[in-house]
Amino acid sequence: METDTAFIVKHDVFEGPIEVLLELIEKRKLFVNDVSLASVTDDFISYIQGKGMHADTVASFLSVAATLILIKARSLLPNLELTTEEAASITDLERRVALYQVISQVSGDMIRLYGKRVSFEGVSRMPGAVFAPDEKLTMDMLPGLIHETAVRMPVPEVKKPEARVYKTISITEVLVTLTERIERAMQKLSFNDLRVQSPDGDGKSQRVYTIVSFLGMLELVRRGLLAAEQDELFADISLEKQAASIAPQEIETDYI
Amino acid sequence: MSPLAVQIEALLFATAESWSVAALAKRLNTTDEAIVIAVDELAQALTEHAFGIVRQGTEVVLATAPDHSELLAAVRKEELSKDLSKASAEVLAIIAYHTGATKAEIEFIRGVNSSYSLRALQIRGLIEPLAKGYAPTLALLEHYGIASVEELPQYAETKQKIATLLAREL
Amino acid sequence: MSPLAVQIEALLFATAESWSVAALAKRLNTTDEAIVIAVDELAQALTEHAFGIVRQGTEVVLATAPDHSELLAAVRKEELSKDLSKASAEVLAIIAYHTGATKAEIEFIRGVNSSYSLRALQIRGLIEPLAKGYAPTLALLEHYGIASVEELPQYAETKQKIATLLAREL
Repeated sequence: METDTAFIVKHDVFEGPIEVLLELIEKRKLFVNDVSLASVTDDFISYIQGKGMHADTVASFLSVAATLILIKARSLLPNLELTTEEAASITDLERRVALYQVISQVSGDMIRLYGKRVSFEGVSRMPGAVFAPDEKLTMDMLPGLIHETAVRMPVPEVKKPEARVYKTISITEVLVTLTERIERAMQKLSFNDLRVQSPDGDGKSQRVYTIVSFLGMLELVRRGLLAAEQDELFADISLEKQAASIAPQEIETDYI
Repeated sequence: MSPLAVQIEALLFATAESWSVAALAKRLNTTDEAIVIAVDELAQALTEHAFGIVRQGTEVVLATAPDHSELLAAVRKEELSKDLSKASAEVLAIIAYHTGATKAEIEFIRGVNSSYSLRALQIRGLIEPLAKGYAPTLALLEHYGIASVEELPQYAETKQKIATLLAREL
Repeated sequence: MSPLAVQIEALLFATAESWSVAALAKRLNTTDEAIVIAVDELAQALTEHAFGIVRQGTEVVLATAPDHSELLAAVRKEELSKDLSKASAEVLAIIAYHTGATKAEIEFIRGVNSSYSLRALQIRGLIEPLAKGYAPTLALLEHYGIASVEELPQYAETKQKIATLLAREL
Protein backbone atom coordinates (compact mmCIF):
# COMPACT_ATOMS: atom_id res chain seq x y z
CA MET A 1 0.00 0.00 0.00
CA GLU A 2 1.25 3.43 -0.90
CA THR A 3 2.07 5.47 2.17
CA ASP A 4 3.37 8.97 2.45
CA THR A 5 4.66 9.71 5.90
CA ALA A 6 5.58 13.27 4.95
CA PHE A 7 1.90 13.88 4.37
CA ILE A 8 0.96 12.49 7.75
CA VAL A 9 3.34 14.69 9.72
CA LYS A 10 2.85 17.74 7.52
CA HIS A 11 0.51 19.47 9.96
CA ASP A 12 1.13 19.59 13.64
CA VAL A 13 -2.36 20.86 14.23
CA PHE A 14 -5.36 18.65 14.03
CA GLU A 15 -6.85 18.10 10.61
CA GLY A 16 -10.44 17.09 10.11
CA PRO A 17 -11.52 14.08 8.08
CA ILE A 18 -12.91 16.13 5.20
CA GLU A 19 -9.68 18.08 4.92
CA VAL A 20 -7.64 14.86 4.88
CA LEU A 21 -9.91 13.40 2.24
CA LEU A 22 -9.60 16.45 0.00
CA GLU A 23 -5.82 16.43 0.34
CA LEU A 24 -5.69 12.78 -0.68
CA ILE A 25 -7.84 13.48 -3.73
CA GLU A 26 -5.90 16.58 -4.71
CA LYS A 27 -2.59 14.77 -4.26
CA ARG A 28 -3.74 12.42 -7.01
CA LYS A 29 -4.97 15.36 -9.08
CA LEU A 30 -8.51 13.98 -9.20
CA PHE A 31 -11.91 15.67 -9.28
CA VAL A 32 -14.23 15.24 -6.34
CA ASN A 33 -16.65 12.45 -7.20
CA ASP A 34 -17.49 8.92 -6.09
CA VAL A 35 -14.76 7.40 -8.23
CA SER A 36 -12.00 9.51 -6.70
CA LEU A 37 -13.44 8.95 -3.21
CA ALA A 38 -13.33 5.19 -3.74
CA SER A 39 -9.77 5.39 -4.98
CA VAL A 40 -8.45 7.12 -1.84
CA THR A 41 -10.24 4.81 0.62
CA ASP A 42 -7.09 2.80 1.38
CA ASP A 43 -5.01 5.95 1.89
CA PHE A 44 -7.64 7.35 4.20
CA ILE A 45 -7.78 4.23 6.33
CA SER A 46 -4.02 4.04 6.58
CA TYR A 47 -4.07 7.70 7.66
CA ILE A 48 -6.42 6.81 10.54
CA GLN A 49 -4.29 3.85 11.53
CA GLY A 50 -1.07 5.80 11.31
CA LYS A 51 -2.23 8.59 13.57
CA GLY A 52 -2.54 8.39 17.33
CA MET A 53 -5.90 10.09 17.59
CA HIS A 54 -8.09 11.07 20.50
CA ALA A 55 -11.18 8.98 20.88
CA ASP A 56 -13.50 11.83 19.89
CA THR A 57 -11.43 12.60 16.82
CA VAL A 58 -11.41 9.00 15.70
CA ALA A 59 -15.21 8.97 15.78
CA SER A 60 -15.50 11.63 13.09
CA PHE A 61 -12.84 9.91 10.97
CA LEU A 62 -14.50 6.51 11.35
CA SER A 63 -17.88 7.74 10.21
CA VAL A 64 -16.25 9.18 7.08
CA ALA A 65 -14.28 5.94 6.62
CA ALA A 66 -17.51 4.00 6.86
CA THR A 67 -19.01 5.99 4.01
CA LEU A 68 -15.87 5.58 1.93
CA ILE A 69 -16.12 1.83 2.42
CA LEU A 70 -19.68 1.93 1.13
CA ILE A 71 -18.56 3.85 -1.93
CA LYS A 72 -15.74 1.42 -2.49
CA ALA A 73 -18.02 -1.55 -1.91
CA ARG A 74 -20.36 -0.22 -4.54
CA SER A 75 -17.47 0.12 -6.95
CA LEU A 76 -16.33 -3.44 -6.16
CA LEU A 77 -19.81 -4.90 -6.24
CA PRO A 78 -21.83 -2.86 -8.74
CA ASN A 79 -25.06 -4.65 -7.92
CA LEU A 80 -24.81 -3.90 -4.21
CA GLU A 81 -28.07 -2.57 -2.86
CA LEU A 82 -27.73 0.49 -0.63
CA THR A 83 -30.33 1.68 1.85
CA THR A 84 -31.66 5.22 1.41
CA GLU A 85 -29.60 6.27 4.40
CA GLU A 86 -26.44 4.79 2.94
CA ALA A 87 -27.03 6.38 -0.44
CA ALA A 88 -27.60 9.73 1.29
CA SER A 89 -24.39 9.40 3.25
CA ILE A 90 -22.53 8.95 -0.04
CA THR A 91 -23.96 12.05 -1.73
CA ASP A 92 -23.47 13.96 1.52
CA LEU A 93 -19.82 13.05 1.61
CA GLU A 94 -19.34 14.16 -1.99
CA ARG A 95 -21.02 17.48 -1.16
CA ARG A 96 -18.92 17.93 1.96
CA VAL A 97 -15.67 17.43 0.12
CA ALA A 98 -16.82 19.71 -2.72
CA LEU A 99 -17.84 22.39 -0.16
CA TYR A 100 -14.60 22.04 1.70
CA GLN A 101 -12.72 22.48 -1.56
CA VAL A 102 -14.60 25.74 -2.27
CA ILE A 103 -13.87 26.99 1.25
CA SER A 104 -10.21 26.02 1.21
CA GLN A 105 -9.80 27.98 -2.03
CA VAL A 106 -10.88 31.20 -0.31
CA SER A 107 -9.70 30.58 3.24
CA GLY A 108 -6.09 30.93 2.08
CA ASP A 109 -6.98 34.46 0.94
CA MET A 110 -8.71 35.10 4.25
CA ILE A 111 -5.42 34.38 6.03
CA ARG A 112 -3.23 36.21 3.53
CA LEU A 113 -5.30 39.40 3.43
CA TYR A 114 -6.29 39.54 7.08
CA GLY A 115 -5.15 42.72 8.79
CA LYS A 116 -2.88 43.77 5.94
CA ARG A 117 -4.90 46.72 4.69
CA VAL A 118 -7.12 47.90 7.48
CA SER A 119 -9.90 50.46 7.50
CA PHE A 120 -10.04 52.51 10.68
CA GLU A 121 -13.18 53.87 12.21
CA GLY A 122 -13.11 57.50 13.23
CA VAL A 123 -12.96 58.73 16.79
CA SER A 124 -15.96 60.12 18.61
CA ARG A 125 -16.37 63.88 18.37
CA MET A 126 -19.13 63.85 20.97
CA PRO A 127 -18.69 65.82 24.22
CA GLY A 128 -16.76 64.12 27.03
CA ALA A 129 -18.00 61.74 29.72
CA VAL A 130 -20.93 62.71 31.92
CA PHE A 131 -22.02 60.55 34.84
CA ALA A 132 -25.20 58.90 33.64
CA PRO A 133 -26.10 55.70 35.54
CA ASP A 134 -28.94 53.40 34.57
CA GLU A 135 -31.38 53.81 37.44
CA LYS A 136 -32.87 50.37 36.82
CA LEU A 137 -29.56 48.60 37.30
CA THR A 138 -29.30 48.24 41.06
CA MET A 139 -26.28 46.99 42.95
CA ASP A 140 -28.14 43.81 43.98
CA MET A 141 -28.50 42.76 40.34
CA LEU A 142 -24.75 42.61 39.72
CA PRO A 143 -23.95 39.14 41.19
CA GLY A 144 -26.79 37.66 39.13
CA LEU A 145 -25.23 39.05 35.96
CA ILE A 146 -21.93 37.39 36.79
CA HIS A 147 -23.78 34.15 37.40
CA GLU A 148 -25.54 34.34 34.02
CA THR A 149 -22.25 34.95 32.27
CA ALA A 150 -20.71 31.99 34.06
CA VAL A 151 -23.54 29.72 32.95
CA ARG A 152 -23.02 30.73 29.32
CA MET A 153 -19.30 30.10 29.42
CA PRO A 154 -18.29 26.77 27.86
CA VAL A 155 -17.07 24.09 30.22
CA PRO A 156 -13.68 22.63 29.34
CA GLU A 157 -14.02 19.58 27.12
CA VAL A 158 -14.21 16.29 28.93
CA LYS A 159 -13.71 13.08 27.01
CA LYS A 160 -17.21 11.86 26.45
CA PRO A 161 -17.98 8.23 27.20
CA GLU A 162 -19.80 7.71 23.89
CA ALA A 163 -16.62 8.60 22.08
CA ARG A 164 -14.84 5.72 23.79
CA VAL A 165 -17.18 3.26 22.15
CA TYR A 166 -15.52 4.08 18.86
CA LYS A 167 -12.05 3.93 20.29
CA THR A 168 -12.42 0.28 21.16
CA ILE A 169 -13.23 -0.64 17.57
CA SER A 170 -10.12 -1.19 15.60
CA ILE A 171 -10.29 -2.37 12.08
CA THR A 172 -7.78 -5.05 12.91
CA GLU A 173 -9.86 -6.41 15.78
CA VAL A 174 -12.87 -6.60 13.57
CA LEU A 175 -10.82 -8.39 10.97
CA VAL A 176 -9.69 -10.96 13.54
CA THR A 177 -13.21 -11.65 14.73
CA LEU A 178 -14.48 -11.77 11.22
CA THR A 179 -11.78 -14.13 10.11
CA GLU A 180 -12.39 -16.46 13.06
CA ARG A 181 -16.07 -16.54 12.27
CA ILE A 182 -15.36 -17.29 8.68
CA GLU A 183 -12.86 -19.97 9.59
CA ARG A 184 -15.33 -21.93 11.68
CA ALA A 185 -18.45 -21.12 9.81
CA MET A 186 -19.99 -22.74 6.85
CA GLN A 187 -19.00 -22.40 3.26
CA LYS A 188 -21.65 -19.88 2.43
CA LEU A 189 -22.68 -16.91 4.53
CA SER A 190 -24.86 -13.97 3.98
CA PHE A 191 -23.55 -10.55 4.89
CA ASN A 192 -25.98 -10.15 7.78
CA ASP A 193 -24.50 -13.16 9.51
CA LEU A 194 -21.09 -11.60 9.41
CA ARG A 195 -21.94 -8.53 11.38
CA VAL A 196 -19.99 -8.26 14.57
CA GLN A 197 -22.45 -7.61 17.39
CA SER A 198 -21.97 -4.34 19.22
CA PRO A 199 -21.67 -4.97 22.98
CA ASP A 200 -24.01 -2.16 24.04
CA GLY A 201 -26.25 -2.44 21.02
CA ASP A 202 -27.30 1.22 20.68
CA GLY A 203 -28.15 2.33 17.17
CA LYS A 204 -25.17 4.56 16.56
CA SER A 205 -22.46 2.21 17.62
CA GLN A 206 -24.27 -0.74 15.99
CA ARG A 207 -24.01 1.18 12.75
CA VAL A 208 -20.33 1.75 13.18
CA TYR A 209 -19.82 -1.92 13.99
CA THR A 210 -21.77 -2.92 10.94
CA ILE A 211 -19.74 -0.68 8.74
CA VAL A 212 -16.43 -1.61 10.27
CA SER A 213 -17.32 -5.28 9.82
CA PHE A 214 -18.04 -4.48 6.24
CA LEU A 215 -14.69 -2.79 5.94
CA GLY A 216 -12.85 -5.78 7.33
CA MET A 217 -14.81 -8.11 5.13
CA LEU A 218 -14.07 -6.08 2.08
CA GLU A 219 -10.44 -6.08 2.87
CA LEU A 220 -10.60 -9.86 2.98
CA VAL A 221 -12.47 -9.84 -0.26
CA ARG A 222 -9.84 -7.64 -1.78
CA ARG A 223 -7.08 -9.95 -0.71
CA GLY A 224 -8.66 -12.97 -2.22
CA LEU A 225 -9.44 -14.64 1.10
CA LEU A 226 -13.01 -14.58 0.08
CA ALA A 227 -14.64 -14.17 -3.25
CA ALA A 228 -17.70 -12.09 -3.30
CA GLU A 229 -20.33 -13.33 -5.55
CA GLN A 230 -23.85 -12.44 -6.00
CA ASP A 231 -26.09 -15.33 -6.83
CA GLU A 232 -28.73 -13.26 -8.52
CA LEU A 233 -29.97 -9.76 -8.77
CA PHE A 234 -31.38 -8.38 -5.46
CA ALA A 235 -30.12 -11.37 -3.48
CA ASP A 236 -27.98 -11.09 -0.35
CA ILE A 237 -24.29 -10.87 -1.01
CA SER A 238 -22.91 -14.36 -0.51
CA LEU A 239 -19.37 -15.03 0.52
CA GLU A 240 -17.37 -18.14 -0.05
CA LYS A 241 -14.26 -19.03 1.81
CA GLN A 242 -11.32 -19.47 -0.50
CA ALA A 243 -8.65 -22.06 -0.05
CA ALA A 244 -5.80 -19.88 1.16
CA SER A 245 -6.24 -18.21 4.51
CA ILE A 246 -4.20 -15.22 5.39
CA ALA A 247 -3.35 -14.66 9.02
CA PRO A 248 -4.97 -11.49 10.32
CA GLN A 249 -1.66 -10.29 11.75
CA GLU A 250 -0.26 -9.89 8.29
CA ILE A 251 -3.14 -7.77 7.29
CA GLU A 252 -2.66 -5.72 10.42
CA THR A 253 1.02 -5.07 9.76
CA ASP A 254 0.13 -3.96 6.30
CA TYR A 255 -2.05 -1.25 7.74
CA ILE A 256 0.50 0.13 10.13
CA MET B 1 -25.61 66.32 -1.29
CA SER B 2 -29.20 66.21 -0.07
CA PRO B 3 -29.83 67.57 3.45
CA LEU B 4 -30.64 64.03 4.60
CA ALA B 5 -27.32 62.64 3.33
CA VAL B 6 -25.49 65.46 5.12
CA GLN B 7 -27.35 64.74 8.38
CA ILE B 8 -26.45 61.05 8.15
CA GLU B 9 -22.85 62.05 7.57
CA ALA B 10 -22.97 64.28 10.67
CA LEU B 11 -24.24 61.40 12.83
CA LEU B 12 -21.76 58.85 11.52
CA PHE B 13 -18.85 61.28 11.72
CA ALA B 14 -19.54 62.68 15.18
CA THR B 15 -20.48 59.45 16.95
CA ALA B 16 -17.88 57.28 15.14
CA GLU B 17 -20.24 54.36 15.66
CA SER B 18 -22.17 52.07 13.41
CA TRP B 19 -25.82 52.89 12.88
CA SER B 20 -28.54 50.65 11.55
CA VAL B 21 -30.76 51.97 8.79
CA ALA B 22 -33.70 51.73 11.22
CA ALA B 23 -31.93 53.77 13.92
CA LEU B 24 -31.02 56.47 11.39
CA ALA B 25 -34.60 56.56 10.12
CA LYS B 26 -35.95 56.95 13.63
CA ARG B 27 -33.48 59.63 14.62
CA LEU B 28 -33.97 61.62 11.41
CA ASN B 29 -37.72 61.13 11.29
CA THR B 30 -37.91 59.50 7.93
CA THR B 31 -38.37 56.11 6.28
CA ASP B 32 -35.86 53.28 5.91
CA GLU B 33 -36.13 53.66 2.13
CA ALA B 34 -35.17 57.33 2.26
CA ILE B 35 -32.19 56.46 4.46
CA VAL B 36 -30.99 53.75 2.08
CA ILE B 37 -31.09 56.19 -0.84
CA ALA B 38 -29.34 58.92 1.16
CA VAL B 39 -26.63 56.49 2.33
CA ASP B 40 -25.97 55.56 -1.30
CA GLU B 41 -25.71 59.24 -2.13
CA LEU B 42 -23.30 59.79 0.76
CA ALA B 43 -21.18 56.81 -0.29
CA GLN B 44 -21.00 58.33 -3.76
CA ALA B 45 -20.01 61.75 -2.39
CA LEU B 46 -17.17 60.21 -0.37
CA THR B 47 -15.53 58.18 -3.15
CA GLU B 48 -12.61 60.60 -3.55
CA HIS B 49 -12.14 61.04 0.18
CA ALA B 50 -9.90 59.35 2.74
CA PHE B 51 -12.83 57.51 4.26
CA GLY B 52 -16.13 56.14 3.11
CA ILE B 53 -19.20 54.14 3.98
CA VAL B 54 -18.71 50.52 5.05
CA ARG B 55 -21.85 48.40 5.04
CA GLN B 56 -22.79 45.02 6.46
CA GLY B 57 -26.40 43.91 6.57
CA THR B 58 -28.35 47.01 7.55
CA GLU B 59 -25.48 48.54 9.54
CA VAL B 60 -23.33 51.37 8.23
CA VAL B 61 -20.21 53.05 9.58
CA LEU B 62 -17.61 55.53 8.34
CA ALA B 63 -14.12 54.06 7.99
CA THR B 64 -10.88 54.99 6.25
CA ALA B 65 -9.86 53.65 2.86
CA PRO B 66 -7.29 50.82 3.15
CA ASP B 67 -4.67 52.89 1.27
CA HIS B 68 -3.95 54.69 4.53
CA SER B 69 -3.60 51.51 6.55
CA GLU B 70 0.10 51.86 7.41
CA LEU B 71 0.06 55.61 7.97
CA LEU B 72 -2.85 55.34 10.39
CA ALA B 73 -1.63 52.20 12.15
CA ALA B 74 1.53 54.12 12.97
CA VAL B 75 -0.37 57.18 14.22
CA ARG B 76 -2.92 55.17 16.20
CA LYS B 77 -0.21 52.86 17.51
CA GLU B 78 -2.26 49.84 16.52
CA GLU B 79 -0.82 46.59 15.35
CA LEU B 80 -1.91 45.75 11.85
CA SER B 81 -2.08 42.00 11.71
CA LYS B 82 -2.67 39.33 14.22
CA ASP B 83 -2.56 35.99 12.53
CA LEU B 84 -5.65 34.02 11.80
CA SER B 85 -5.39 30.26 12.34
CA LYS B 86 -6.27 27.93 9.50
CA ALA B 87 -9.29 26.63 11.41
CA SER B 88 -10.55 30.14 12.17
CA ALA B 89 -9.98 31.23 8.58
CA GLU B 90 -12.12 28.35 7.32
CA VAL B 91 -14.95 29.15 9.70
CA LEU B 92 -14.65 32.84 8.85
CA ALA B 93 -14.71 32.09 5.12
CA ILE B 94 -17.87 29.99 5.45
CA ILE B 95 -19.64 32.77 7.34
CA ALA B 96 -18.33 35.59 5.12
CA TYR B 97 -19.36 33.85 1.89
CA HIS B 98 -22.56 32.36 3.31
CA THR B 99 -24.14 34.81 5.75
CA GLY B 100 -26.38 33.00 8.18
CA ALA B 101 -24.30 29.80 8.15
CA THR B 102 -25.24 27.71 11.20
CA LYS B 103 -22.88 25.77 13.45
CA ALA B 104 -24.31 22.55 11.99
CA GLU B 105 -23.56 23.67 8.43
CA ILE B 106 -20.05 24.75 9.38
CA GLU B 107 -19.37 21.38 10.99
CA PHE B 108 -20.97 19.54 8.06
CA ILE B 109 -18.46 21.22 5.75
CA ARG B 110 -15.40 20.96 8.01
CA GLY B 111 -16.11 17.58 9.61
CA VAL B 112 -14.82 18.82 12.96
CA ASN B 113 -16.30 20.49 15.99
CA SER B 114 -16.04 24.23 15.42
CA SER B 115 -17.17 25.66 18.78
CA TYR B 116 -13.71 26.90 19.64
CA SER B 117 -13.20 28.76 16.37
CA LEU B 118 -16.67 30.28 16.54
CA ARG B 119 -15.96 31.58 20.03
CA ALA B 120 -12.52 32.91 19.08
CA LEU B 121 -13.98 34.75 16.08
CA GLN B 122 -16.73 36.26 18.22
CA ILE B 123 -14.19 37.47 20.75
CA ARG B 124 -12.24 39.11 17.94
CA GLY B 125 -15.51 40.73 16.87
CA LEU B 126 -15.29 39.32 13.33
CA ILE B 127 -18.59 37.44 13.46
CA GLU B 128 -21.80 37.81 15.41
CA PRO B 129 -24.62 35.40 16.17
CA LEU B 130 -27.95 35.94 14.45
CA ALA B 131 -31.27 34.47 15.58
CA LYS B 132 -30.13 31.53 13.46
CA GLY B 133 -26.53 31.17 12.37
CA TYR B 134 -23.73 33.71 12.18
CA ALA B 135 -23.02 36.84 10.16
CA PRO B 136 -19.86 38.76 9.32
CA THR B 137 -19.46 42.06 11.18
CA LEU B 138 -18.36 45.54 10.19
CA ALA B 139 -15.10 44.79 12.02
CA LEU B 140 -14.47 41.91 9.60
CA LEU B 141 -14.83 44.30 6.66
CA GLU B 142 -12.54 46.80 8.37
CA HIS B 143 -9.86 44.14 8.91
CA TYR B 144 -9.88 43.44 5.19
CA GLY B 145 -10.19 47.08 4.17
CA ILE B 146 -13.34 46.49 2.14
CA ALA B 147 -16.64 48.34 2.03
CA SER B 148 -18.85 45.24 1.78
CA VAL B 149 -18.54 41.45 1.61
CA GLU B 150 -19.00 41.61 -2.18
CA GLU B 151 -15.40 42.85 -2.38
CA LEU B 152 -14.00 39.60 -0.97
CA PRO B 153 -12.01 37.54 -3.52
CA GLN B 154 -14.20 35.55 -5.93
CA TYR B 155 -17.23 36.53 -3.91
CA ALA B 156 -20.13 35.97 -6.30
CA GLU B 157 -19.02 32.61 -7.66
CA THR B 158 -17.97 31.24 -4.26
CA LYS B 159 -21.22 32.35 -2.61
CA GLN B 160 -23.15 30.70 -5.42
CA LYS B 161 -21.23 27.43 -5.17
CA ILE B 162 -21.71 27.20 -1.41
CA ALA B 163 -25.40 28.01 -1.62
CA THR B 164 -25.93 25.41 -4.35
CA LEU B 165 -24.02 22.64 -2.59
CA LEU B 166 -25.64 23.33 0.78
CA ALA B 167 -29.16 23.59 -0.60
CA ARG B 168 -29.07 20.26 -2.44
CA GLU B 169 -31.58 17.82 -1.02
CA LEU B 170 -30.18 15.08 1.16
CA MET C 1 -8.35 65.89 -4.41
CA SER C 2 -4.58 65.59 -4.46
CA PRO C 3 -3.08 62.54 -2.71
CA LEU C 4 -1.60 64.84 -0.05
CA ALA C 5 -4.99 66.39 0.75
CA VAL C 6 -6.49 62.90 1.07
CA GLN C 7 -3.70 61.81 3.42
CA ILE C 8 -4.25 64.87 5.60
CA GLU C 9 -7.95 64.07 5.68
CA ALA C 10 -7.15 60.49 6.76
CA LEU C 11 -4.99 61.71 9.66
CA LEU C 12 -7.52 64.27 10.83
CA PHE C 13 -10.39 61.79 10.57
CA ALA C 14 -8.71 58.90 12.34
CA THR C 15 -7.22 60.86 15.25
CA ALA C 16 -9.79 63.56 16.08
CA GLU C 17 -6.85 65.67 17.23
CA SER C 18 -5.67 69.03 16.02
CA TRP C 19 -2.50 68.90 13.95
CA SER C 20 -0.05 71.73 13.32
CA VAL C 21 1.09 72.36 9.79
CA ALA C 22 4.61 71.43 10.89
CA ALA C 23 3.48 68.10 12.42
CA LEU C 24 1.56 67.19 9.26
CA ALA C 25 4.58 68.10 7.12
CA LYS C 26 6.84 65.92 9.21
CA ARG C 27 4.47 62.94 9.31
CA LEU C 28 3.82 63.15 5.55
CA ASN C 29 7.40 63.91 4.56
CA THR C 30 6.76 67.18 2.83
CA THR C 31 7.08 70.95 3.28
CA ASP C 32 4.90 73.32 5.30
CA GLU C 33 4.01 75.14 2.08
CA ALA C 34 2.73 71.96 0.45
CA ILE C 35 0.64 71.22 3.57
CA VAL C 36 -0.91 74.72 3.59
CA ILE C 37 -1.94 74.35 -0.05
CA ALA C 38 -3.33 70.84 0.50
CA VAL C 39 -5.28 71.93 3.59
CA ASP C 40 -6.89 74.71 1.54
CA GLU C 41 -7.79 72.18 -1.10
CA LEU C 42 -9.28 69.85 1.54
CA ALA C 43 -11.28 72.70 3.10
CA GLN C 44 -12.68 73.45 -0.37
CA ALA C 45 -13.59 69.79 -0.98
CA LEU C 46 -15.49 69.62 2.31
CA THR C 47 -17.73 72.68 1.88
CA GLU C 48 -20.83 70.60 1.11
CA HIS C 49 -20.17 68.10 3.89
CA ALA C 50 -21.36 67.80 7.48
CA PHE C 51 -17.88 68.58 8.78
CA GLY C 52 -14.99 70.69 7.67
CA ILE C 53 -11.57 72.09 8.43
CA VAL C 54 -11.43 74.34 11.48
CA ARG C 55 -8.24 76.40 11.86
CA GLN C 56 -6.94 77.28 15.31
CA GLY C 57 -3.80 79.38 14.81
CA THR C 58 -1.43 77.13 12.88
CA GLU C 59 -3.35 74.04 13.92
CA VAL C 60 -6.11 72.36 11.93
CA VAL C 61 -8.81 69.94 13.04
CA LEU C 62 -11.86 68.28 11.48
CA ALA C 63 -15.10 69.26 13.18
CA THR C 64 -18.79 69.02 12.49
CA ALA C 65 -20.49 72.09 11.07
CA PRO C 66 -22.45 74.08 13.69
CA ASP C 67 -25.72 73.40 11.81
CA HIS C 68 -25.77 69.91 13.28
CA SER C 69 -25.20 70.81 16.93
CA GLU C 70 -28.87 70.39 17.85
CA LEU C 71 -29.09 66.96 16.22
CA LEU C 72 -25.92 65.81 17.96
CA ALA C 73 -27.02 67.18 21.34
CA ALA C 74 -30.24 65.17 21.01
CA VAL C 75 -28.28 62.00 20.22
CA ARG C 76 -26.05 62.64 23.19
CA LYS C 77 -28.99 63.10 25.50
CA GLU C 78 -30.65 59.91 24.34
CA GLU C 79 -27.39 57.97 24.63
CA LEU C 80 -27.09 58.95 28.28
CA SER C 81 -30.70 58.32 29.27
CA LYS C 82 -31.05 54.89 27.64
CA ASP C 83 -31.07 51.76 29.78
CA LEU C 84 -27.79 49.94 29.67
CA SER C 85 -27.83 46.95 27.36
CA LYS C 86 -27.59 43.51 28.92
CA ALA C 87 -24.10 43.23 27.46
CA SER C 88 -22.96 46.52 29.01
CA ALA C 89 -24.49 45.59 32.37
CA GLU C 90 -22.51 42.32 32.35
CA VAL C 91 -19.30 44.12 31.54
CA LEU C 92 -19.98 46.58 34.35
CA ALA C 93 -20.59 43.74 36.80
CA ILE C 94 -17.33 42.01 35.84
CA ILE C 95 -15.37 45.23 36.31
CA ALA C 96 -17.10 46.00 39.59
CA TYR C 97 -16.16 42.64 41.12
CA HIS C 98 -12.77 42.36 39.42
CA THR C 99 -11.12 45.77 39.50
CA GLY C 100 -8.41 45.92 36.86
CA ALA C 101 -10.24 43.50 34.53
CA THR C 102 -8.71 43.83 31.07
CA LYS C 103 -10.57 43.84 27.79
CA ALA C 104 -9.09 40.41 27.03
CA GLU C 105 -10.30 38.99 30.37
CA ILE C 106 -13.78 40.41 29.91
CA GLU C 107 -13.99 38.96 26.41
CA PHE C 108 -12.64 35.61 27.55
CA ILE C 109 -15.41 35.32 30.13
CA ARG C 110 -18.18 36.65 27.89
CA GLY C 111 -17.09 35.01 24.65
CA VAL C 112 -17.89 38.11 22.60
CA ASN C 113 -16.11 41.27 21.63
CA SER C 114 -16.84 43.92 24.24
CA SER C 115 -15.33 47.10 22.72
CA TYR C 116 -18.70 48.72 22.28
CA SER C 117 -19.81 48.12 25.89
CA LEU C 118 -16.51 49.37 27.28
CA ARG C 119 -16.88 52.57 25.26
CA ALA C 120 -20.51 53.03 26.29
CA LEU C 121 -19.71 52.54 29.98
CA GLN C 122 -16.87 55.06 29.79
CA ILE C 123 -19.03 57.67 28.03
CA ARG C 124 -21.52 57.32 30.89
CA GLY C 125 -18.82 57.71 33.48
CA LEU C 126 -19.46 54.28 35.04
CA ILE C 127 -16.00 52.84 34.46
CA GLU C 128 -12.58 54.32 33.83
CA PRO C 129 -9.41 52.93 32.30
CA LEU C 130 -6.47 52.16 34.58
CA ALA C 131 -2.88 51.70 33.46
CA LYS C 132 -4.00 48.11 32.86
CA GLY C 133 -7.66 47.23 32.68
CA TYR C 134 -10.71 49.05 33.97
CA ALA C 135 -12.19 50.05 37.34
CA PRO C 136 -15.60 51.24 38.43
CA THR C 137 -15.67 55.03 38.93
CA LEU C 138 -15.98 56.66 42.31
CA ALA C 139 -19.19 58.24 41.05
CA LEU C 140 -20.65 54.75 40.51
CA LEU C 141 -19.75 53.64 44.04
CA GLU C 142 -21.28 56.83 45.42
CA HIS C 143 -24.38 56.23 43.33
CA TYR C 144 -24.71 52.81 44.98
CA GLY C 145 -24.01 54.38 48.35
CA ILE C 146 -20.88 52.38 49.11
CA ALA C 147 -17.37 53.50 49.96
CA SER C 148 -15.49 50.66 48.28
CA VAL C 149 -16.11 47.65 46.03
CA GLU C 150 -15.82 45.30 49.02
CA GLU C 151 -19.26 46.50 50.10
CA LEU C 152 -20.89 45.16 46.92
CA PRO C 153 -23.35 42.31 47.59
CA GLN C 154 -21.76 38.83 47.85
CA TYR C 155 -18.43 40.44 47.10
CA ALA C 156 -15.97 37.73 48.17
CA GLU C 157 -17.76 34.79 46.56
CA THR C 158 -18.53 36.65 43.33
CA LYS C 159 -14.95 37.84 43.01
CA GLN C 160 -13.86 34.25 43.57
CA LYS C 161 -16.25 33.01 40.90
CA ILE C 162 -14.70 35.38 38.36
CA ALA C 163 -11.22 34.18 39.30
CA THR C 164 -12.38 30.59 38.71
CA LEU C 165 -13.83 31.49 35.32
CA LEU C 166 -10.58 33.18 34.32
CA ALA C 167 -8.62 30.06 35.25
CA ARG C 168 -10.70 27.89 32.94
CA GLU C 169 -8.83 26.38 30.06
CA LEU C 170 -10.87 26.35 26.90
